[in-house]
Amino acid sequence: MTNHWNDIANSDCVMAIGSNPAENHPAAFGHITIAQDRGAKLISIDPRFTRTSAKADVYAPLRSGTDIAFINGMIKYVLDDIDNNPDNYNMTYITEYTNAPYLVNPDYKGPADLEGLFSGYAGVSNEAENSKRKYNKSTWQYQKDATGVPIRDMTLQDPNCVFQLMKKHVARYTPEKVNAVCGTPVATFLEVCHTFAATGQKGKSGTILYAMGTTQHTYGTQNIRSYCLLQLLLANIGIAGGGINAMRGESNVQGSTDHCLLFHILPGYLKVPVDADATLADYLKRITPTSSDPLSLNWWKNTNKYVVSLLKAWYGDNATKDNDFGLHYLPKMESGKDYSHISLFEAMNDGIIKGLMCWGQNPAVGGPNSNQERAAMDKLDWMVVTDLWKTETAEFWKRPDADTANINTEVFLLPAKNSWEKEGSVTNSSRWMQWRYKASDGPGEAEDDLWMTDQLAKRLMKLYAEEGGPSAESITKMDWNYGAGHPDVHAVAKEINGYDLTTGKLMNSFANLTADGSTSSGNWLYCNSYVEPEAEPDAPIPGNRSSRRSLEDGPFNIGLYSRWAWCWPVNRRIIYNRAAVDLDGNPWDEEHPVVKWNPAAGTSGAWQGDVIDGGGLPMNQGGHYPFIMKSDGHSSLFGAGMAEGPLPEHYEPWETPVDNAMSNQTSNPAFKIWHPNEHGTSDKYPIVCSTYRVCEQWQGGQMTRNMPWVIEAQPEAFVEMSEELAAEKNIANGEKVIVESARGKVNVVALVTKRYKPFQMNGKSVHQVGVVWHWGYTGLSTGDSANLLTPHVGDANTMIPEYKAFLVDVKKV
Amino acid sequence: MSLNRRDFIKASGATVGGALLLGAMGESVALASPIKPIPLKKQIGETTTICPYDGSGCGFLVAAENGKVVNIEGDPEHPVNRGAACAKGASLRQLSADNPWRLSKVLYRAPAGNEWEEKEWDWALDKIARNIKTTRDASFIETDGKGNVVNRTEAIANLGGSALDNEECYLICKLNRALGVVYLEHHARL
Amino acid sequence: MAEKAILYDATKCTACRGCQVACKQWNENDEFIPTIQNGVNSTNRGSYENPIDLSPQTWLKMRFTEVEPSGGKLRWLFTRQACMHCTDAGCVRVCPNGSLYHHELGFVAYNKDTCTGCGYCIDACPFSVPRYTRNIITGFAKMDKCTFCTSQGLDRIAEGIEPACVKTCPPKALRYGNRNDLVAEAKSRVQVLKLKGYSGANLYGENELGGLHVMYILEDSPDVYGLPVDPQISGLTAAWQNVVQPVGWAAGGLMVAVLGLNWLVARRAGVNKETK
Amino acid sequence: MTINKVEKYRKPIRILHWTHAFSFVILFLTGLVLFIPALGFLAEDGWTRFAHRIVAVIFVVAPVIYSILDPSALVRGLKQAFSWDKDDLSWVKAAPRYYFTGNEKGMPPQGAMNTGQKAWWLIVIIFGVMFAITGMMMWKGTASASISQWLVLIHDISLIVTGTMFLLHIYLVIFHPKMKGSWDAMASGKISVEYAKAHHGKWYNEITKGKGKGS
Repeated sequence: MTNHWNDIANSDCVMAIGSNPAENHPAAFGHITIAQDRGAKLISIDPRFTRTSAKADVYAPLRSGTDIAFINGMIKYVLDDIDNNPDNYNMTYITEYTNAPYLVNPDYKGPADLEGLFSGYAGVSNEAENSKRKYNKSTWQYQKDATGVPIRDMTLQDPNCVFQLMKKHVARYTPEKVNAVCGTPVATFLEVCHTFAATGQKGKSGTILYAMGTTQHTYGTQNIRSYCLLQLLLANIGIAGGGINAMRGESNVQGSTDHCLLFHILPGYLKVPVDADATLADYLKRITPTSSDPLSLNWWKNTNKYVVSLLKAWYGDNATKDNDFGLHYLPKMESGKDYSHISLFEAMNDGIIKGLMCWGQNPAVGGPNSNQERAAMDKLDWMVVTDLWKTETAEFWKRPDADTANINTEVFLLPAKNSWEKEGSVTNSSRWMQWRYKASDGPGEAEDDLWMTDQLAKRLMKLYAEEGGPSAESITKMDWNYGAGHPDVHAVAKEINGYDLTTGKLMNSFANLTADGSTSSGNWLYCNSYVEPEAEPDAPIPGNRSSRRSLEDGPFNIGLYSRWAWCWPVNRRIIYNRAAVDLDGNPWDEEHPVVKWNPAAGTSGAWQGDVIDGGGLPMNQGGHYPFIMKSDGHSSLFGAGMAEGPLPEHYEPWETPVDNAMSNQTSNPAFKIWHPNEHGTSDKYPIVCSTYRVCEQWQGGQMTRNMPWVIEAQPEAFVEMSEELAAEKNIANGEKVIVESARGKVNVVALVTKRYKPFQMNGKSVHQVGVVWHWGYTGLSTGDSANLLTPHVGDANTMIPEYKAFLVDVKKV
Repeated sequence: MSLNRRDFIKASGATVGGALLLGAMGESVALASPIKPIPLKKQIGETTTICPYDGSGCGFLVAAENGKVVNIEGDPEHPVNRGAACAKGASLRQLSADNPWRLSKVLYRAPAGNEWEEKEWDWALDKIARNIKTTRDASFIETDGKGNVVNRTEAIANLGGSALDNEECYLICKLNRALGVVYLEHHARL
Repeated sequence: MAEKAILYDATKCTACRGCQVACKQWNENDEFIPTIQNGVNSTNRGSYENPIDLSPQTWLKMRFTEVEPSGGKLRWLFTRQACMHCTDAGCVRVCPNGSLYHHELGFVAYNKDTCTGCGYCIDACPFSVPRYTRNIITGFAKMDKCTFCTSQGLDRIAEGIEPACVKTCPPKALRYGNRNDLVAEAKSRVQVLKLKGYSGANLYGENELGGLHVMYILEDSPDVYGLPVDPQISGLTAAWQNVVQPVGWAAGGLMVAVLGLNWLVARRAGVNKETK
Repeated sequence: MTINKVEKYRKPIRILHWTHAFSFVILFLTGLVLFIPALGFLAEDGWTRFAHRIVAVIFVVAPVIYSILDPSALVRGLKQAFSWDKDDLSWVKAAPRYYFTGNEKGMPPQGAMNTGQKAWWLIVIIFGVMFAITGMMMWKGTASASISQWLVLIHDISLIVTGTMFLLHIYLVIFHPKMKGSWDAMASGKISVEYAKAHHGKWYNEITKGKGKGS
């Protein structure tokens, strides 16, 4: 989230797309209700009429996987409206804060010219060979002056400027095309445009709330980018009540991501070393962005400080300048190789992976194409699962079709403690790090995962010290001292924050981290969270800012709650807040100012309000550009870093019942296809299917399917379908049906509802159904998981699997 | 605390009943027998916590007696939820140690085994550490084909965990990277 | 004391069912559900609405209704189904021993320990709320329904805390407070809704059955939500208290009087004892 | 003393009577606790309801068994209950004076049952059946709310009628000086010849005409 939960109440228009906050973030939905009480409009865009839609002022149906067409249509509406009513928009924001005026290489060509492709594609349209499914991005670069600074046309008139390129790009997305792609009625689409575009005015704010409905596509990252583009054109990033807000689905998916339990990054979003990084210098050179523009702060230029401080936290005194601070103790991944979830299970299936450790995750239900993922586990030598329950993953050898006697995997199922049976912190969607305490005992011999990790580390360190082994020092040289008995969670939290190694004091800010080995920080983003007691004496745990409980509304009374818990980075509650003010530092929205330059404060003026992004002076006084995490300081309407194109272009999902109405390029030209043979076609599987969750159950269900109260509320897996489809298939509400895809089939209850309607797309009618995916074969309530149906294909940039749009057929049992 | 509800009402009921027999026979409307207020038999809660479900980060209050959870409800001071709780949040008490389906013992499934066996922690942790070492050492790549020092193993994978605390995630990351694990993934990818 | 009430704003409710579960949590309706071979004895009937009905273990449940007038917009309406805490309460009228009674704050409180299990309240409720489980042979039974969180030892009201359902409601669709204040607040909310285009918006329960202590703000006629438009105490319910019992007393009393008179008269008249 | 007695009720019918009477008393009292609010506390925990059910079974089953064992008695009894003639009307007219003052003027001779007894017998049959039917339906508990309320109402009306008449019945046999003999009839089965002549003239004539002695 760029903003935070409470801030939604400040919004004038809330657009929920690819998300269903009333059902999946129900308690936080209260802030939307407050906004609505203030007169804000709620827009719900969803293939299915949800509980969020039931509360929305405007509901627009769209076929699963067509967000880009929809949003590009909205962007076209906004750009057309800017031509006619520029006063209704914040043109200063667009020209000064985004890369709209940047000139792009004149050789750049877009889908309007190249039938759905961008310039530089290695293959041809609908290329099948994975090695050719990628772009040479050289034509996507900016034109730069002699000093290396990008050239800008502040009038936005140059045909090669991003603004004009974007205009040309989206011109094809007329309301009629939107209808042809998305199935959204034209009038409804225009109502959405008109309602949300009204937030483009100075002083008005609109927020986009998204979740997995956005990301879990072969072009999920581009979906998000399309939202960003819209929000930047409406000047909604950085302001109160604005932003684009990813609503996280798990209590600590934000924190676990910040600490980077992901193959490609190290804690604090530092890119992992690869084989070619022979030295620390090589590594840093590769991963540190540069900028020649003196007005761009380019915050990531500090990468070296964060990397060295991380290595000091991990290897302590064993990390020295001479050994590149222990960089080579760490694994280096093969350049260009993907080690993400899908690849991981493919490698397991191929017998490469022999051992799996699984901490509270349940891929046997939650993984895509889970029949295959379950079968891959058969090939493991050993598996360790820590959980509260006997999950499907831990009992994969008991699954209905398992050949148990021939599965030679050793399985260790370790009983874990739940969140209030131990102490530690979690980070919510708002980036708030909040401390939790031990409140009760766990069952029997259950232990917390911190203890288990500590025990394993201690035993492994001992084994390697005694017996040696390849790169044994990677393990034995670790700085691992959290106490002899139960590890001290506060010691870990402090290590994450980091120390000034000269004084031994806790660091107060990542701004003071150094690259010379004199500071440590396990995660630079969390530096400032756990400080010396005298720096935060009033917190319930002095020094531990995540334990704070002050209910002061915060500066300007916009509900920042700056002294409630702690928020990364450096307690900044709304990121990119430099964009919330004009060039003089005055807020666009006087009613809800986030920050404000007060020339009278201090000796030469000072910022007031939220923790200012990057400090310095207002831009008119020579201050830097507002988007400090971007190397050029401007927010990107045009994103050359993307795999499938610098501007979002509509492609159909891998499996689609229709041709792409925008071009001949059917699907995303840049994502990897693992199993072409598992591709379902519309002659056999004519119905679009999506998977999702409901309020009463949770994720893979391992938690809630052992909880009688919620099982009672939502007892069985179901497939929702329209009355029209049910009539066609002669299916009665409440009866069991089979939903089948090219990968598998599920047996679930038919829930026939008015809330699904066949999509009417330019005369063609397409049915969509939806299956909840919470169920599996263990626990108190069992049933088929919808992920038996989902394919092993992922987003071209992040490899997030496609869970939301694929093809099925529905049959009576 | 140990005031028993039924005993209490039996005692008071007898008194009320006696009075009725003696004096109330002629009255046309029954005397109500309202329950006598007694102190709450469970605390609302004193330990704050954060909901383990979605990323809203709602606050809750856990009340426990002798280490046993008796009540969990929303933390009225928490700015995100102001005491509120959805169906899952409201059901948190069933996630406590009292839930008979919670795991309370280390379980082990031997190769080709049909059932779980209960084991001791020490035995399991030693065996897991040994398994990790065996697999790691057998698969470890110190230098790749081009002579680069890479120090990785592709034979061990690690999944999880968005359900864990930050400190746990951090240590799991630290340990795995020290082991040379590159197949390091979790829920955020899904 | 000022009467208290709950105000339920159906137009704000998202049917997350926090209230449905919080009610069970607080009131300890937490028997683990019996299982059939490790599966739960509860099925999806093609609706989000579960469990099927109120029960002694379920005092509050959400009702889901899909409404789509031809040519009009689809709406998904949510309603709370639980005791309405009537002022003129059928259950209180028929309860043989005052186990159901009006709390001094107006709502219908319940003393489960004194419940005889007769089930009269179940038949007398115009909203079909009370439920009991009954041993079919012995007839042993205890009724259950929402107690406004005033059950013995679990009395939130006495502690000055709002009922569990109200506290847990994320969009604050449930409010607890002085009934008069809530009525005023609800009326202004109804006006707001009318301005927003919900011409049928109305406050349900202000005057129904002498005034309910659970009032609903609805965007449409109550019957669309499955609520009785003009709930009434049935003639039979009224008759039990107002006719049958007095007639019974009268008949019995009259007979005793006549017999007493006969005894006196017969003695005075010196009616001979029958010779044997 | 015994010489001048005739047998009014045989042993089986006396057993039936007392079984039925005791069960009625218990049903009456256990039912009353729900009817009289002030007694309601006695019903707590449902023991009275349990007792009511057990005794209700006896109350219903006893006459059924009797009827099965001696169907002719059932026919005879029903015939008796529904045979009304002019004498009954005369009895009703004369009875108040008789019961208040002892003046026998206008009292017609009576059969095995006098008109009052016959009326009581009729009430017992009609409302006994009503009790049984409504009681069983309530026990089953599957009727809809409104039907169920009707059942309670009918059960209650039956209670009022039978309860009131039961008071009269008890009074007459225990307290009324003229009727003491009827106690003997049900207690020992025999009544004096004088009592028989005076109270059941028709019957006495019938039984003496045929066999000379009661059967």
